[in-house]
Amino acid sequence: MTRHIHIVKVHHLSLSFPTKKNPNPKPVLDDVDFGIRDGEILGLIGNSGSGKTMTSLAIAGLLPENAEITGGSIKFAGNDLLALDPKERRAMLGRDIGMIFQEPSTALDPLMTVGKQLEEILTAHKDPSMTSEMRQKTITDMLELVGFTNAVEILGRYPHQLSGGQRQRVLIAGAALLKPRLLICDEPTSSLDTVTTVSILELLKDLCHKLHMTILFISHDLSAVRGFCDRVMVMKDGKIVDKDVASEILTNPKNSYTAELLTNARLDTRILGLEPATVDYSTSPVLTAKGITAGYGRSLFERVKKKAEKKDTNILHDVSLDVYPNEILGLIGGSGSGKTTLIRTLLGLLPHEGSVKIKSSSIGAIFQDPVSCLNPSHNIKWHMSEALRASGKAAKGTDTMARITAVLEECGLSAEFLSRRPDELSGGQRQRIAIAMCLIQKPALIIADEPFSSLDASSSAELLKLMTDINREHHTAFLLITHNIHIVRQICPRLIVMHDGRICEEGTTTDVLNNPKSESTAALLEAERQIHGI
Amino acid sequence: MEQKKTKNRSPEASIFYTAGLIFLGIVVAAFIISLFWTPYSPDATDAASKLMAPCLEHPFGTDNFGRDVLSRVMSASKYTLLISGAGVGIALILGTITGVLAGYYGGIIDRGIMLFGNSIMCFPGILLALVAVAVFGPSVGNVIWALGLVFAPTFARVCRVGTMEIKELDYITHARIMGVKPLRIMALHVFPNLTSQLLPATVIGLANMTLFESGMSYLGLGVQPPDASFGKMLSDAQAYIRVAPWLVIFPALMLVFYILGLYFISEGLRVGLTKGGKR
Amino acid sequence: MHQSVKKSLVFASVLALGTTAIAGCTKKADVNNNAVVGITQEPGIFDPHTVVAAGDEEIIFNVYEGLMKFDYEGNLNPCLATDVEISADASVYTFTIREGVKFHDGSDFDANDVVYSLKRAAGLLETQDGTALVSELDSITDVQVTSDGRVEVTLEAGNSELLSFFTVGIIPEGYDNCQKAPVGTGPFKFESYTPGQSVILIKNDNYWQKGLPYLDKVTFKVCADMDAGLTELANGSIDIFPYLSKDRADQLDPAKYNIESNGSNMVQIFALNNAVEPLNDVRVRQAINYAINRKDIISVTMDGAGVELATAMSPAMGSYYDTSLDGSFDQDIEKAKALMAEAGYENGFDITCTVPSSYLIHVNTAVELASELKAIGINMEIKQVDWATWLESVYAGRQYETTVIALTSSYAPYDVVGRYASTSDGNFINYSNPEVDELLKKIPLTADESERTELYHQVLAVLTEDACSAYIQDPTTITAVSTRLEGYHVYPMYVQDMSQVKLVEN
Amino acid sequence: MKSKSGYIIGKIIELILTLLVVSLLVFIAFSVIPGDAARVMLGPNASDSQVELLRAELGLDKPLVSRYFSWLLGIFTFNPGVSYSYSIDVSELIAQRLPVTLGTSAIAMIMVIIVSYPLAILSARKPGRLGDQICSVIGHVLFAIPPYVASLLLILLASSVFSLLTVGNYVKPSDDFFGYIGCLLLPSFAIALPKIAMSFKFLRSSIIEQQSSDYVRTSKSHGLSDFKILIRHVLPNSNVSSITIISIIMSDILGGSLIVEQVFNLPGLGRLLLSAVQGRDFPLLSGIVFYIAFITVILYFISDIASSFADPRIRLK
Repeated sequence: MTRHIHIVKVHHLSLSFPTKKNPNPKPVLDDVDFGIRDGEILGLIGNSGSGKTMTSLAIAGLLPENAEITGGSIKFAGNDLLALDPKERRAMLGRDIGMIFQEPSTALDPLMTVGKQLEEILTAHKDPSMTSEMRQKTITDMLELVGFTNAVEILGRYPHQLSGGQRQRVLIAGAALLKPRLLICDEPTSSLDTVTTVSILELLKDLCHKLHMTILFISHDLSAVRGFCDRVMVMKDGKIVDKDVASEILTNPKNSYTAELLTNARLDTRILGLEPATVDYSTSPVLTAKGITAGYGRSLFERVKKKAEKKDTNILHDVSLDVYPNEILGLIGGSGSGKTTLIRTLLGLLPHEGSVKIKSSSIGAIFQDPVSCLNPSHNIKWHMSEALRASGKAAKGTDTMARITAVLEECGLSAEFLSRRPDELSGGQRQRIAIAMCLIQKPALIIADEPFSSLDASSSAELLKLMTDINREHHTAFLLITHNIHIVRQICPRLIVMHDGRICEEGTTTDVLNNPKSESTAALLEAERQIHGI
Repeated sequence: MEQKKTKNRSPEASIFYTAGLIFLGIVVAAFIISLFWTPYSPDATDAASKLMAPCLEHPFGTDNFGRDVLSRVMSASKYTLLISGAGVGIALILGTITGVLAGYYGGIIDRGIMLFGNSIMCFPGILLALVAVAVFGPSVGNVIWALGLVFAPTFARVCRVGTMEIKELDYITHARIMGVKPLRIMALHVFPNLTSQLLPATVIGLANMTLFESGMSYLGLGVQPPDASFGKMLSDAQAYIRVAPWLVIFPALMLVFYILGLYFISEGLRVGLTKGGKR
Repeated sequence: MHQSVKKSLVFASVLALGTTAIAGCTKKADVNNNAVVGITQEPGIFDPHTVVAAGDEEIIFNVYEGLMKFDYEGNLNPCLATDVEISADASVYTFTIREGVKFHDGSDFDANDVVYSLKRAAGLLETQDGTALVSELDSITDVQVTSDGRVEVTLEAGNSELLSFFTVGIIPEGYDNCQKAPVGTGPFKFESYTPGQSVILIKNDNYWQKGLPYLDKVTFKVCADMDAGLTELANGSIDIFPYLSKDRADQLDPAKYNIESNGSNMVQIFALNNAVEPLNDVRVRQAINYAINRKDIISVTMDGAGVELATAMSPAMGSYYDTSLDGSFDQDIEKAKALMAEAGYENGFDITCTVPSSYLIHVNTAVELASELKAIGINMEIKQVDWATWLESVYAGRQYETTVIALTSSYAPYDVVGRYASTSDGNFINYSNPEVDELLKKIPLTADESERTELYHQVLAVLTEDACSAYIQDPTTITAVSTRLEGYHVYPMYVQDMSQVKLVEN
Repeated sequence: MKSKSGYIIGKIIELILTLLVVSLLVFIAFSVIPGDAARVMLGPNASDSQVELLRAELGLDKPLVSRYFSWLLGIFTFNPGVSYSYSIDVSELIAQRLPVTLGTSAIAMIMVIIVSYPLAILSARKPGRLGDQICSVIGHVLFAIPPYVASLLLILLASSVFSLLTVGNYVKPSDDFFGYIGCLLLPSFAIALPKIAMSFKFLRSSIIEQQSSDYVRTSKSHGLSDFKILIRHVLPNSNVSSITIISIIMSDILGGSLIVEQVFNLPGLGRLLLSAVQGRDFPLLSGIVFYIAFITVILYFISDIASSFADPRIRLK
């Protein structure tokens, strides 16, 4: 018997979703042909709808019922998977092929403890010789292997008592429990923050070696597989358009589509000619916050209850900061560091201890999600006049309209947008409307909370340019919350880093980025570097 | 995945709409025609021709007073539409105002309003409406008020949950930051976005209210004779169920058509609006 | 033709249903010597002196007996008295007491029990405040045992019409727990009462009329309404059900049920409040009388089973009724319109009819009336109220325009017409005519029977002439009686006499 | 970890508050009833002094607040007073009628569960297939038939076609238990029909939703059989969401039974309620209304507690 070089061999696989009306639709997978080598980590990259998930589901045998394989074959360790009956197919799952998915928060049954759910895997592939104690042992061993130091305790926990990273580890433990030869990972890190992502990727790599597993790693983000995958394939419209060794593809893409994916992942290459205004730190700040301590659940009832339980409900602890006129102040921090709470406190939306002083009366804000930033029931004209009306600076009739059109034009939007509704606009356009609504109120400070995170590269670049233009021309200060170090480096003269509800570092951007003084800053920067290749 | 779902769903929604509109159309048409013309006067008794089986002169037969059942069914649709419409209107106004207030302010206001609403909902609806009408006397106006009050908490719930969700959205945060007054936020920023939840609830409310109204009329606490209503016609017909089943069948059919029509439309709305919401 | 086919089909289904009932889940003691009577009114009061509702009276008729007792032909016979002597001015009644009667509790019945009972009914006991429990007996001033063991009842003034009220139940001396544990001398003993469900009576083995009663047990079972009763009849779960309408009775299987009917001595009245506009105008009242078609009303509400009335008394009252008044108000729309025009209402008017919702027959009558009155331009709105409200606001408060109700009476003519005296509590139509007042005063003082009859005729003539209200019908009482029973008689009053009922021997 | 008992105590406080508001609503509603109870009891011929005497005896002359508290005390000690029209303890009257209403409701509830669950599971296995669509259409139609209309149709059907069950012939459970169940079957079925449709519709969509959830996909990738996934994951999860619906259905069934009793001539609470309304029988009326609400509040409370046992997310925050 020869040793198979390819543990999985996909031969000219085609797949489509025929319906009664359309028996011959456009194929979802079109002549897909590749092999996964034993022991390698193979990256499968593509935008949503490119067919990468269908490929993985075809290998696992979990295709939706209305999918029809129109041609080709899949071999696993020499066996033709498509020829097996459903029962044998199912027996292979978990035992020979493991899978983990994107959303760890919903991938575990909320009603069952972690231990029970893991035990189910062992009982499903029953091994009569196994006693209950042996099963417990196998599970705790595996939990320890995926990095839990308190494995026994974890067994009795319910999914909602775990963090996102912990849940993903539990899922990995489940998928790896029977030591399958192939582990399919479908975007396992896309909903995790960078620090957690790095640790999960390290874990997978580690398991791959320890358990001699082969990994098929699916992602939409080409740069995310940097330093993780041995080989990378790129899919587009159900076809494999490019495949090569990882280092080659990431540094020197030959295929034009691959190159496009790569540039989109790296916003920095497009940022040119951004000129933020110069800042005079001797003037008095537009915003001064002193000793802010705040948290949720501040109702009397809850406070009494929490006090009885001696729990600290505060998310922010003694945070102080100044924002100076003309300044674009950067704010970074891992998830859960208290950034969002800080913003909500500064905007006066949360009760808090400590003082917030704002020089000018109005303060504007734009948020992360361009979908919910505009009211879907009203058109743009209503939004703009409502903003104007609320600022108390509303004038009459044509004057109002003139101002609205002027502001819109300044934000790169023509007057024809006035009658449009939010759902007729793109994400970038909506964020610009949001800025326009701030601008019409002439605020001294605009707080921008991750405004780029759900925009594509070109829209982000345009929005960034608009922000610096406003900063320069209207002398509007910005407090910019972002995780993108490139952007921070280019437009923020000063930077604040938060961790665990405290400001752990503050200084000029170059100082902070080049010589991080605190450990958490260093860890954050290191993770960013690994994922985004700074 | 989502894309495919919506494609499969829209014909489903339109089937619901069509079926709903046909059923509802029958009742509404009967109502509109009855405003101008009925074959006979719905209240005119005729001792000589009582309990006639359906025939050419009386397509739906006659009742124990010799009244034409077709005419009575037509004029009964008037009360069904009037009571359910007005009752839902009252419930909608009360429920929306309290629900939005509770959802927006939360805290003690929310707890108070919801405690009151939940307490009302602890009575099986029909019981409360029955007692209210029994206390204040049976009349169309009292039925409308009673049902309006009984149904208000349902709408309050829908509005409260909707408001609590919408309140967390960025555009409301925006409005608060811009300094828009709370009442204006609730009326102009929050309320318009509740329509997608309120619309199916309203249609279902119409159907449920009709169920209640006809039940109360059945017990003699709703529309008063000689005026015709489906429930009263059915309760009168019960005595003749063996000799004159047509007295049961035609009002029952019309009643079921109306409710079924509303259910189908609400189903269509639900399917259609979730599709729209996902866009 | 069509109808009859339909009906025979229905009979088949009723029969089938009844059979299953017996074979299926009911435990029917067919072999037992008992009977189940359906009643539609919730019984509540078992004290013979405080009883008000006819629905209670029909049950306790079997438990209590008075000095006098009606039979099913309306004759007033001595019962616990063997004889009565009335003084010439009708102010002293002297009763001879029957010997050898025992109460249900085993004690002997004697004159002292009569004195106690009558005093209690008239409110003369020392523990009472003087208000008569039975208001008709208010005029009694003293009750005594005479030296020869008879009982002498003294009235404040002569009243030759009082004899029929001595039917009031006699209870043991000193006994005051009739509500919870009724004790009388009647053919049946009170066994139990389950509210909303049933009253059970069992045979009085020591009944003074030897051989009676025949049945061991009688159950009065509460049915929600006439239709519920009909269903129970169809199921075979009740044996006797009074107060059916004819069309319902026709639905029953003649092989299983005999239909007994009799005039009920009730007067169904379309009462017009004489004190409100425009009903205070005699021409308007007459117009209303001419506008309505009594035959159609009887056809719709009773399926033809009723006697048309044009005056305040039912023909069942025999000679007191004046036959010459028959047909006084036969329908005449032209005449009615002319009278309306004369009264200044050629365009008609709006009016409200307040009816008690618990009586289907009255509600249905109102519906038919509203339809008929449209012909002379009267637009009548029907307002249904519950019985309690009706009693309070219509009967006692007299706050209404029109109503439909049936006036029951014990078998006494004075009871029928007495309410039309302008000062009478029962004059809820606010009728007032000095001539009638004068006549009514005269009647009790008149000892001569034919003279009294003539006075009654005069009263009725005036009432009809004044069209004080519109009288509609004496509805026929239709009772279904299982063919396994015999000896049941329909009384012209609201009572169920079970003492004569027995199983058919076969 | 927040304790489970803490959650339950919170719910009990809520329960008591709700009951207090409910009792207040009931009391206020009946205090504004037009019509004088004393006059109704004594009939139209009573004198004013008699009425006054009775008013004093019934405590109707005391101020509203003290009447409320004495009533509240009575009602919570299951001693809400004596019925005006029956002169019997209200609690006794209600206890007599309860077997009908509760029996009908319980049988209806059992019918709902044993019919709707299997149908929903079968339907949801292959959504969109013919069987599923037929079930859904029938469900929609049943949903639209008011219980009392269903009763009428059932009476028509039962009496003329099947000749199976007797109608309107109540048998006490103490006399003949099977007879008792038998005579409640048809009314229960009439009440259950639309609720079966409601429960079916809800369960079906809930099961379909759970089947497409992420953890089912995870379980599939672990190699679990469809049956095992259904039993261990899908059903428990759809149960969590259906507990609330079930409690709403229970309350509806209770209300529906009040009307259907009338159609079938059953001596249940519904009929007692109507006669109490007509007799202006304040202690009886308020007793019935309060205790029905009381049962519903308890049902909701049980459903809350049941949810917290079924769903660790509720009890362990």
